[in-house]
Amino acid sequence: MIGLVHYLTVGTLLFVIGLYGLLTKRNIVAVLMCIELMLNAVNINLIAFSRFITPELATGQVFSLFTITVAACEVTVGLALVFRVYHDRDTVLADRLNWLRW
Amino acid sequence: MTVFPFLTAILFTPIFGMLVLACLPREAERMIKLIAAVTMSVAFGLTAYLYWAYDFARSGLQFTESIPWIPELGVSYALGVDGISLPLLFLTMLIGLAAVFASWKLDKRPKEFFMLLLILLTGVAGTFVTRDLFIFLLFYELVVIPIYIMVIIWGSTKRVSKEYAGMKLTIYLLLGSAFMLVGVLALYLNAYPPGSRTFSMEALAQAHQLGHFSEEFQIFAFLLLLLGFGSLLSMWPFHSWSPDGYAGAPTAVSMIHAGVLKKIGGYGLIRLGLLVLPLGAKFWAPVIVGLAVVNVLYAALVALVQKDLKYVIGYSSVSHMGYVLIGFAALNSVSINGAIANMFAHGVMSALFFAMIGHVYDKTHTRHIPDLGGLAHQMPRVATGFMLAGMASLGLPGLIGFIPEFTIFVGAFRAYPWQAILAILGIVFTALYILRILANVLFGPRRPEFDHCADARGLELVPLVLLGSVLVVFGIFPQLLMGMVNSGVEPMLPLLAKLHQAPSMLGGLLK
Amino acid sequence: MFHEYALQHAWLIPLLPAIAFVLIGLWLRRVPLLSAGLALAVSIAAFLLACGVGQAVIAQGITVEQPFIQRVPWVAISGLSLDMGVFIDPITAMMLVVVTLVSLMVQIYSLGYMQGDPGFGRFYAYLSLFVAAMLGLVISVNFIQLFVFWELVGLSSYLLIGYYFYKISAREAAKKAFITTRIGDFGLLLGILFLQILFGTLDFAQLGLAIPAYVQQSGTGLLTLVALLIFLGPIGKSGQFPLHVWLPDAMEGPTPVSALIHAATMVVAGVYLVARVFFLFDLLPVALQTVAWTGAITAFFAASIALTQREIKRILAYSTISQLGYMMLALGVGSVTASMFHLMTHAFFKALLFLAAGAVIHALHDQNDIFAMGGLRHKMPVTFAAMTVGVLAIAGIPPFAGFFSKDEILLAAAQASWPLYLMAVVTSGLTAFYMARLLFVVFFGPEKPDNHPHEAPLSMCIPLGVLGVLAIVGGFVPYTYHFGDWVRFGPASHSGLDWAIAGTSTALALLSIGLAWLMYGSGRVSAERLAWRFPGLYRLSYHKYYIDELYQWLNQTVVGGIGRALYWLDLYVIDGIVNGLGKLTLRLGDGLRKIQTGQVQQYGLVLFGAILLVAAWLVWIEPALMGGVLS
Amino acid sequence: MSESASTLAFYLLAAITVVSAVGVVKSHNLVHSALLLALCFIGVSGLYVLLQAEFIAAVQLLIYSGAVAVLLVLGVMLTQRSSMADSNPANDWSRWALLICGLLAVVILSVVAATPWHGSIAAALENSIPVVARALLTDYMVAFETAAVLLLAAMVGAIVLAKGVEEE
Repeated sequence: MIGLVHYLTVGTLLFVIGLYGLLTKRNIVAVLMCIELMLNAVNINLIAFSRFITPELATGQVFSLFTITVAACEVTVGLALVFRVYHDRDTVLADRLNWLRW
Repeated sequence: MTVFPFLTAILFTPIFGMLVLACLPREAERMIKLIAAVTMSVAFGLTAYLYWAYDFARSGLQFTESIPWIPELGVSYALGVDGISLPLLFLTMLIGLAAVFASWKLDKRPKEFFMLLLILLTGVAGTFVTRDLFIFLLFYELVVIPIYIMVIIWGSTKRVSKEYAGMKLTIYLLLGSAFMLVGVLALYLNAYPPGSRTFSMEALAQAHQLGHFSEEFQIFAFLLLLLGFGSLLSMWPFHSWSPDGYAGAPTAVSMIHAGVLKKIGGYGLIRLGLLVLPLGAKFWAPVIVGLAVVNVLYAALVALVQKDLKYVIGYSSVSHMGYVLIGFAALNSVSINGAIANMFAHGVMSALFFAMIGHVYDKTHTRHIPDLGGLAHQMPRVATGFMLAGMASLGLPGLIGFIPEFTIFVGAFRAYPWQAILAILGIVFTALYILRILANVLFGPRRPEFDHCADARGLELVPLVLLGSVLVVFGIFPQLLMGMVNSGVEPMLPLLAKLHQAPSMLGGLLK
Repeated sequence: MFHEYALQHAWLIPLLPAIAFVLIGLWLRRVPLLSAGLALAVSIAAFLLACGVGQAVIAQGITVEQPFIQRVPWVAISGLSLDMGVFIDPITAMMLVVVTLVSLMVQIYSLGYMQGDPGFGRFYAYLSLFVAAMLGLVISVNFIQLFVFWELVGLSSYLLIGYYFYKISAREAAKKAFITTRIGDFGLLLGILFLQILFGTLDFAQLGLAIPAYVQQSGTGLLTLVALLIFLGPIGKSGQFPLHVWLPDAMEGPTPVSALIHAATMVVAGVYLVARVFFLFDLLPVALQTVAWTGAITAFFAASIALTQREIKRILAYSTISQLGYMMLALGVGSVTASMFHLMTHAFFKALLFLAAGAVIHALHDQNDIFAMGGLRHKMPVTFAAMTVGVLAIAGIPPFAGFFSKDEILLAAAQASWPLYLMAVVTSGLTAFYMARLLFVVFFGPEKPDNHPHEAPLSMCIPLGVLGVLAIVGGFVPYTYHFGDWVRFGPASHSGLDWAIAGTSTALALLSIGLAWLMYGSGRVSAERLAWRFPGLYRLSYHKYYIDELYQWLNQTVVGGIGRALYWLDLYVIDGIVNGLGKLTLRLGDGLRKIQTGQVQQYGLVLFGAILLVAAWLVWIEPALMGGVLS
Repeated sequence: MSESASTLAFYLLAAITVVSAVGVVKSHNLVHSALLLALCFIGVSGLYVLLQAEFIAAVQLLIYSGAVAVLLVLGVMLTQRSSMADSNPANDWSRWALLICGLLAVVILSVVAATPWHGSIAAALENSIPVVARALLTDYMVAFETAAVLLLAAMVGAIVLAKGVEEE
């Protein structure tokens, strides 16, 4: 029987993979992708909780809707920033964007 | 019966003036200066009235006001003055007024300067009139920021850059206040159980009688306060900010800083150190006396070899603070009377000194003693001011400095004869360096290069007349000051008597 | 009755000149005539009041045992109260008269001497301040009042020595005077503090009662120390060895000032102080011995310097020091009468000498070297006469004033100890010699062709005349009217003249004058050859025993050196620590900022590492700990 | 759907999701990453279906697989000039990141495993859409409207950013 724990496991794995990518990818577009992965992991958790803990309320689904909205905004603005940075600095590699150092 | 809230009025007059200044266009320089002068005159007038109206016979706090502010923490907006704080408040306003006129010729961003000056004065005055420790700290911190800005922008760079001087001054003050803050919090937390905690100074002063402060705690907490107030008072070896700071600061700031700000240290030591933590004071007193003697002699000798006028006066003020410390640490009524009176006396004379140096520097663009000389030819009035301040500084009878010093000596001699003798030796060295600068700056052959330098005239004379007349009047009639101070010290008499007999568990260091 | 009024209002005597000082100093100093007029008017008033007080003392039978005292509280705080007041006994009365008289004379004299000086008004302001302070000192009722006016006297002396403030030498002399006397004041202040602590009062009358009781109870040990400390004050102020160095330099001031302050009045303040508190010294033999020996050594030592000096005012200055030594000697051997008597006569003849010297200097346009003068007796007969009277008086030739007073001192010394007497007698011979040298060199011999001397104006001659008369009769008249019955300590002594002592000193003085005539008047004995014979002694004397150089060295090298060393300490050790702490903070920050790589992902790595640690703590370690505690 | 079928479907979809996610991170070609991301999103939406949240699954397909993935591909195209072969490099601290992520997974999973979940035994709603709709338009009204504003702001912001402000 597939239960809550299974879904949470999938969510965890997805989150951790996304995190790994977030920390290691040099290309900002790839970093954005990894953020999407992590957001999805969260959504899985939300919906799984909604299904198995409070199936009659569907609050988790509402929240995941909001998450998706925010994710959409984030990717839009994020990509716009990437274009901007690319336009100004001629690079999309995160480790080149280090002018905030000492 | 509701009485007119004089202290609040005094406290908020400069703030009000500052707000008015804020609304003026920056081009209206004359108007700005005029408003600053009027503001300070009103504040000074109110203070002078208070000084006059204070009832010596009914000693203790008068003109009190109290409004609860943060009851949960035991903070209230409580004001009141007694014979200790009123002279210092008077001094603040006196020097403030003089400082406004001493800055009359200032042409670099006068609007900001006078606004900051008024804030500074509010802060200083606030520390003296409040009866609540929390408000005390609040006002104290209010002082630090304007000073920093004023030194950095309007200061002058000589041996050290003005930025360095400003930083040193500010960081020292903040460091001192950090120690102080810890001490104050320790007092607050230990004085009363949760729920009845209060920042009220009177209540805190009761706590040791109720046995809420153990002797060890008092010793520890007093050390914290001593570090804080001591560095504010330029106690050796925490004095090195003082000469550099004064040298870098503009005239008005030097006047206020040397004149009154330093005195917050002495005031705090008495108000908090002695009244709240008497056993701590008794424990540390021998150490303070030792350091104070070093203060007196060391600073006087160093002043002897200085080349910059402001450094001489800077070190001289360090030296004079040594007398204040000795008077405090001798812990008897006579010496404490002297210590408080000496704070007042030193405030007036050092402010006058700095005002005169400021004038000389404005005209001649130098403070280097070997470059100066014979100024009595071109500036007889300034020379008179120098003479008055110098003579008061070396304790000439008939000027304000003598009686306070004498009282300190009488008190200190009783408690610490040997240290007192060393300190009295300081009067010889004081005479040496004071006469040296008087001779080298004022007297000697006429120097044609200073012929274009005008003497003080018109409004520039205000600081000289104001401070000079106080120097003389309070010197000839010292009871004007001593009576006031004594009425503030009198309530301490039982405490001092008890302290004298108190069996001290650890016995007092070095004794 | 005027004398009753004067007695009750004796406080007016110092107050009037003080008011004059304020008025002149603040407003009138630009109007020379008005300044001088006010100062003179006030001086006359003060003199009249002082005479009234003197009259009252005689009329009302005020004696040293029963002084007239007024007190008003000045400072009163818990544990300490200080009074101001008036203390009048015959000594005070005598001092009041002498001071007001001499100052009046000097002020009249200054009308001529200072004429045309740009600082005329300022000069009279200072003079008034000085007179006020000196008179305040004289009527002091207690130590604190005495100290207050003592210091104010010092201030006015400082101002007047530095009157020609544009002269480097004047400003340095003024500084030196102030600081040297300050060293003495340090001792005086300590002594006063001791008295305050021991007796709780500084009032002369009360101390006079308390001290004998204390001595009976606790012995003299501590009090001797106190007395010696107090004596430090007079050593400084009255130019006693070794703090005499300021007095010759003080001649940089205008000559009337030298006459008034540094000869006749202020410098005797120290003598007056010891006399005033003689109730203390009298009980302490060691202190008295010290006073006597200090006085004798000073007298001899200063006279030996005066022998070789060339500047007219310096010679007079050293003679002043020497005479002050005499007064101290008299006090030390226990004779207040002799000391005060000599103080009075000395005031007359020394003021006379200085004013005459001033007339000479004035006539020769600030020429100071006596060997550049000569033959002035024809052109300046009045001055010559005055100077001669003065010289004869100071030399102790009867019947001039100095003879009587000096004789009393010699007598008292002879009764006390023979070495002191011997020193005093030798000194009196030396005094006669160098004063005669001065007289002969300046007024006899050939006229110098470069000099165009002229007799002094009337305003300068009147004081010379008045003081000349006083220098003649000032000794004889008081002597016949039993000065010693009034001015004394303890029972009056009617010793009368001791003809052996008087004869010896007179003979010695005449001999010395004769020798001086041989050397400087007729030139039969060459002074140069004598100097050449004893080069060491001559140089020692001419260079004033190198004491100035010693002090210079002490001040410049020792005190200045310590100051410089401490400043070094301040800059590099104390400030070094402060700046070091600042630098340490900067370095630390410099190191720590390297952590800011600008790599966002690295920050993220650290962030999640931290989250991991926190999470691991919460999940595993904390439950384990809690469990451990619970189980 | 039968028990075993749904189990099988779960494992299949979970495998697709996780493997394609690993692919997103590991691929050296950014375009491949983007495509694998789309695949991952599809897997996730399948999981939503299994969780009986059909509406969310549809939204997921539309927004993520449709809009976001395409947008990202567009982003890749616009910013990648040279060859795609090595367009998705990793940086120098992958090993540390791996360690931390691994340990984090262990921590989270252990918590998940150790927590006693008090799951509801109630069946899922037949049709969750009305419930979601009602919640959105009543309880979460403000948040919903705010989300709308956020979207608008993001749109404006994205346009401004991408277009660039004229320097005066």
